[in-house]
Amino acid sequence: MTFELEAEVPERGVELALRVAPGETVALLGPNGAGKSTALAVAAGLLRPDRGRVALDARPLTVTGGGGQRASYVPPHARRIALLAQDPLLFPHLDVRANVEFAPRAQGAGRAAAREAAERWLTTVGVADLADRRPGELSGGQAQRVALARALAADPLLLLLDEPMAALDVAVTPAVRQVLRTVLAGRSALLVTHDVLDALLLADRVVVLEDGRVVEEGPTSEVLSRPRSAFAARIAGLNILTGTWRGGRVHCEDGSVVAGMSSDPAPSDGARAVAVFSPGAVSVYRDAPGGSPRTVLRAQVTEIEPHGDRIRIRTTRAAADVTPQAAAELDLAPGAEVLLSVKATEITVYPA
Amino acid sequence: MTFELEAEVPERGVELALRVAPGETVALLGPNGAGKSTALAVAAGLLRPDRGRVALDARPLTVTGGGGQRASYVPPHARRIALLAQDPLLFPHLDVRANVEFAPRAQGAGRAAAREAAERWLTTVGVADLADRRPGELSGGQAQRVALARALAADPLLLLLDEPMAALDVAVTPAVRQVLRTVLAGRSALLVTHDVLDALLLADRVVVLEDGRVVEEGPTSEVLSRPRSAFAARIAGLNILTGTWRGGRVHCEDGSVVAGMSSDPAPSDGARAVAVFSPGAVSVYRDAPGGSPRTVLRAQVTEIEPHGDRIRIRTTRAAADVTPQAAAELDLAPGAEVLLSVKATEITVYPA
Amino acid sequence: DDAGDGGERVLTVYAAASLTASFEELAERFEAANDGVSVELAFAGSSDLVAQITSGAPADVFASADQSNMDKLTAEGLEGSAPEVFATNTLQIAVPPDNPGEVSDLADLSDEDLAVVVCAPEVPCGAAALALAEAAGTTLAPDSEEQSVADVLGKVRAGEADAGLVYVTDVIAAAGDVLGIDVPESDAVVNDYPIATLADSDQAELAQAFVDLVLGEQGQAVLAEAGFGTP
Amino acid sequence: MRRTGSEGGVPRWILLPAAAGAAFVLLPLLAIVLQVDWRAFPALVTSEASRDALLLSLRTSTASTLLCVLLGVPMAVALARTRFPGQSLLRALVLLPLVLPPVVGGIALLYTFGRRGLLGETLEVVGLEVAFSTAAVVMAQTFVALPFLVVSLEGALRTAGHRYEVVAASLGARPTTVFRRVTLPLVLPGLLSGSVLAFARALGEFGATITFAGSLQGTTRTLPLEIYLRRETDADAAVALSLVLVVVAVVVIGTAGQGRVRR
Amino acid sequence: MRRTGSEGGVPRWILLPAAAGAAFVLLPLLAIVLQVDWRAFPALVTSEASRDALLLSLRTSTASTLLCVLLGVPMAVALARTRFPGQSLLRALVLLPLVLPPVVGGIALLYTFGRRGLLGETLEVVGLEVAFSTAAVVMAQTFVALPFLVVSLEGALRTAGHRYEVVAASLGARPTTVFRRVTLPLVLPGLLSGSVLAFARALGEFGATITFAGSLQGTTRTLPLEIYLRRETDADAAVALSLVLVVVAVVVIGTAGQGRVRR
Ligand SMILES: Nc1ncnc2c1ncn2[C@@H]1O[C@H](COP(=O)(O)OP(=O)(O)OP(=O)(O)O)[C@@H](O)[C@H]1O
Ligand SMILES: Nc1ncnc2c1ncn2[C@@H]1O[C@H](COP(=O)(O)OP(=O)(O)OP(=O)(O)O)[C@@H](O)[C@H]1O
Ligand SMILES: [Mg+2]
Ligand SMILES: [Mg+2]
Repeated sequence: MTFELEAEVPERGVELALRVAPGETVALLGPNGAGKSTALAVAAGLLRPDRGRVALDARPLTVTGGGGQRASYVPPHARRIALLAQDPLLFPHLDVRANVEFAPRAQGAGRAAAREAAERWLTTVGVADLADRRPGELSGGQAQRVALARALAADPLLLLLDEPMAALDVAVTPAVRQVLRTVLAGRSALLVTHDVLDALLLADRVVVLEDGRVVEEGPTSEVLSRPRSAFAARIAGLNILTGTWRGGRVHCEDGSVVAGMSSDPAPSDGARAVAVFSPGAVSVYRDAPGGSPRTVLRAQVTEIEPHGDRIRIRTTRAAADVTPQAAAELDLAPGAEVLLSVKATEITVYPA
Repeated sequence: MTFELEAEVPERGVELALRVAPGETVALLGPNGAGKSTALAVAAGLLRPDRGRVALDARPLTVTGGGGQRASYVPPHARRIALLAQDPLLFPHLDVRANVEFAPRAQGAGRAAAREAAERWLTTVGVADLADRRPGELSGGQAQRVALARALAADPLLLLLDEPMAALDVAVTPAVRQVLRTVLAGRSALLVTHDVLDALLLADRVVVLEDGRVVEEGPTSEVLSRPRSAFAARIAGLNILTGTWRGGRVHCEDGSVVAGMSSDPAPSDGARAVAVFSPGAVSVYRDAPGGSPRTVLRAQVTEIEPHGDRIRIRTTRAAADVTPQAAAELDLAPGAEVLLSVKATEITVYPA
Repeated sequence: DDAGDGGERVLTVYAAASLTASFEELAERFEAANDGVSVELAFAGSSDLVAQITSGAPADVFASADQSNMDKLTAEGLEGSAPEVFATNTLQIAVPPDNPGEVSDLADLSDEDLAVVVCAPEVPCGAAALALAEAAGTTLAPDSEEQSVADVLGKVRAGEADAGLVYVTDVIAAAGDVLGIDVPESDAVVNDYPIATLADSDQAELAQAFVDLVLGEQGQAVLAEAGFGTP
Repeated sequence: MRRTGSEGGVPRWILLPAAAGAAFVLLPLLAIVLQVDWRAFPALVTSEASRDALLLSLRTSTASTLLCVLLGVPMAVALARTRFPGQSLLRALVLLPLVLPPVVGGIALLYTFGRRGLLGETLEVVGLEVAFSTAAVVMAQTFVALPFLVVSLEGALRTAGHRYEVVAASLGARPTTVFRRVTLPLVLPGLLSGSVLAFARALGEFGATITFAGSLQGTTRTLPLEIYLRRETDADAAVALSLVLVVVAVVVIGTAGQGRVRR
Repeated sequence: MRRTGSEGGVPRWILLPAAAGAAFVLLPLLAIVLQVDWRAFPALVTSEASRDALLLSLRTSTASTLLCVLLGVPMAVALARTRFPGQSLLRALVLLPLVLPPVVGGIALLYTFGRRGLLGETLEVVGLEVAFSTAAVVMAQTFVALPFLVVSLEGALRTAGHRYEVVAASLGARPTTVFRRVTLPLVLPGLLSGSVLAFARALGEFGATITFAGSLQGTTRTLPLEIYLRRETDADAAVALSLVLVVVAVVVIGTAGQGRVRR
């Protein structure tokens, strides 16, 4: 069951292609407005792209005409693709149980079977006790859980999940994530998330969107450990600098030069390259440091926040994790000018 | 400007009292359905409690009758309390700019001043380029940012924020958090969040709700380092065991006994006590360990997830952080039976 | 009455709807004969008109299609002059031009298989129809008892009904859309049209002049042309 | 626990024109009630003619409301949920019976379904003769009442939007299931008030009925026709009968209103 | 880019009853058009009486639609957004003119505002005599049309809910501001279709007008009265005039429909 999607929606500045292999879960990452929900809407058949093709195995679902192709369009209900949208949109006239029963009933299941499925999914997401409530009487997180149960009960070939856990509390998130892991195991799925943990735990592959384009894709661990795009680096908690590979160094646009360990294969001379390093590898100074030659970046502090037992200093160039003592000694505050230095051995460089 | 709230809403199982000191930001934490949004609705005057009192300084806002009090009710618009609800609810008939201008205009600001304020807040939350869009043409995260800008533009005495950053992407979250820090600095605010970082960075004090009751409150750092409630421990990423303090140990309900360093003041004998320890202090075994006497807990693995450069093992009793190697050697999977051991020196015990 | 501007005097005449064509012509003649006078005509069913006049409608003259409605007015004491009958009307059988029911006399109207429409007994033309049937010694078998003559005529005109009982004037006004069949007994049932000035009129003289026109030679000629009989 | 947005949400001054409007409607009703001759009332209302007329009115209005629902719901859905060229012209045309003087509507029906009408012969061949029958009353009432249902339901459909329908489709529900389980329940208030409007319009219908169906006691003479007829001889009787109509209407509208509030 | 939920969302079979309903309304209209004597048409339609009637109809219908909006919007808001004892009774009563045969409505108005009516003397003292004036036409039309606006607007208000109004209040907007900037714009489609209904009902109003206002050319004889009158003598003329009414209505409804779609 291979899912393929190619779509251009100029109105939303979206132009992308995706592929989900049989049984694979693909995480869609990207900043707000990158086009993630748009991609799901096209997949579900709720939005017709200006140009594009959506297919599940050999079965074409959306084909816009032109280029010798016959235009075709399978309506949403016949796609066997279920969508959990960003907005729960529970049917206001049905109680919680009937909401979850909706998909099985619509697909022809008997009353008892549908009820049994609803019971099961509601228990799974931890809201079985709310089965008799109206959607208007649920809290935000409860509504999201019911919506999740409703989508899961549809038992589709392809499952589309748009931020399924955004409103869940910390106490239930791990359990729901575990549930999703089981559910997604045997199933093809596209998962939109802003949480790196979801990507790590649930996705086999990630696709990073920016401004409606795919800027990076690959196996989850690879993308998150060796990000090529700024957003992937950000979500992986890594620093990334891009530039031109010349004379064994990365020359950034702003003139700074970064020395690092080039990966295998090394970038070719004059080609675009990215330098990736973790915030833990960055030292922060108020005055230029002496000692062994290092990469030194001039930057301005933008945010300071706790990060486990350390302090994360975000700057205009890169983030640095320092001990609370160091932070106190440096007397850092947003706006402060700092120098960031990174040992070359801590920086990996690879082709962009 | 002290804000006080006491409310009983039996229909939702809520009965709580809150206080926000002048200029203070209080974080409301708690599981889904705990009553956080309900508390905000009562504060904003959108919900009348069955019994209760809401007051801003000496000015009563909601007073239900009885007990010698004269019933009174100040309508929402006259409270100078702005609410950013969980659902963005942007006015669909107004464009983004007009949505943000709404509050200033409603409060009598001139056209130019309102436009200027809208421009400013939209820039602050990073969506100035969307000013001419209709709400229907925004992505989920964009809509939430606009709703935040709209609430901030109301310039209230008390600001109520219900999960203001749930749908934001990782790239913009730190910046918005920074903005909120500035905005909340001089202002009283109640902030509902599921993110411990928000509580740590933005709140002076946290109040933890469970099942409609306040189960814990206090200065942020204190609650998060010495949680007494399961939820606070969970959100702080700490393990917590509750039991009875007897003979210098905590006796849990299930029969296990926890030895730890008692805090000052120590719990009195026979009183309820909590034992708190970090996941990093927990060792995991498949067979009973030998060596110095330790607290040993029998548990079942429920979830396994990466946590920085370690692996977090969640079990039925406590979470443990182990190295990837250790996890591989132990061959852990959900459902596995394990023994958790914690050195007494790593456990802090204090009265519940 | 202030309906007219520029010093024009306005005479308001309330007349039964069946008088529309005749009175419009008479009004024109009256205006031509009386400089600076304009005649406002209000047409409706006689009972509507009486109800309005009783409720204070600003009328100067009232011409009714039957005696009973004029009686309602005099009962209230609203008449200015004594009512006088200015025209009469008799019934005729109206059939579609091709006469599909092959109707030839009143007896045919008791045929259950024919679609026959008459006025309801409550309205004047219905009462007349009933009286006519009695005089002819038959019982009508109507498929519908209509509210007004116009309703009867409409059904015949559309071919929905095979025959209907209407006034002679209506058949003439329908100008070929329906065929009129004389009923010998109709002379026994004559409907009188009375006219009177009204007590509330503030131009009794002008009102009386109009009544005189209707009762006079010119009026009678115009009415006769429309098929009305002379009293 | 009470929500606000009730008293809290409505500007006070709005109650002034609202009261004026209510008074404008209620005073004439009061005036009528004051006018009724209560001694004669029982006899009047229970006369055979009155009872026949009332029963006929109730039967035909119910039938035509049903017809309106059967035809009007699909029409409203088609207008609100599909797009095709000439749609706004079609909408305008379909709403025309709203403005057509009912008598003209009756004439139009005669020209169409009458014996010599457009379809008259066709109908006659099939053995259907609607002239002067109760069926004709129902047709006349449906003709004038249909647009009421269509307009109010189309408005409700547009206000409700189709987000929930989209969700239902993405859960695998076929259009028919979506229609039955989502669209209809969601616009139930609109459907109810539309049906009330249609029923009311059918109940009060006069001009088209008399023109198209005629007026025969027990077959085609509905209550409004009876009232008009009575009025010729006895205005007070007409007023008394009107009061009956009013009471029936209050019951119907009140019941529907209850249903709406319960939701 | 096109959304679906248009063709995709509507069950196919629904188009069948929709088409049947459309045909049921359109065929009679067609029959009427076929019946018009086109040679006589221009003369008929441009006669002084016709022009007077058309202009009077347009003027009075516009005025009464305005009155309906002024009185009806507050009434709908009060019914939909406040709760008070006796509310559903009041709703039922306010909607009564819907079912009252228009002539009875006219009688009721006479009993109220006529010279001998409830308020007649009071009005006379103030120097106002409304019966049988153009003002009476407007009042009669308002009386019958008001409930249409109220019903459809109340439905729209309920469907729209008051979540946005709550948000607006929490942003510091006073009820009046909320009403003007949020409530009204949100229910604009409902208000529009309600106004169209009211205008249409006013335009076609006959019974109440002839009873309460009389039928005086240029002052109270609106187009439906003119049509009715013509029908007595010349049915074809009545049909031709009806066509004029139909065209006016198509233009009005079409324009309002445009406005709704644009939103
Ligand atoms: N109905 C619409 N009409 C026009 N433009 C739209 C519409 N919905 C979204 N957009 C725009 O299209 C772009 C992609 O939106 P989309 O909803 O796919 O983003 P997203 O990646 O899901 O973002 P988020 O993380 O905020 O949910 C955005 O710039 C958005 O403003
Ligand atoms: N309109 C309502 N009517 C009845 N009960 C309600 C209503 N809204 C919420 N509840 C119930 O009241 C309780 C408190 O809900 P509330 O929305 O305050 O929770 P919350 O703490 O905001 O949760 P979340 O984190 O999921 O947003 C929940 O059990 C919820 O189901
Ligand atoms: Mg999205
Ligand atoms: Mg909430």
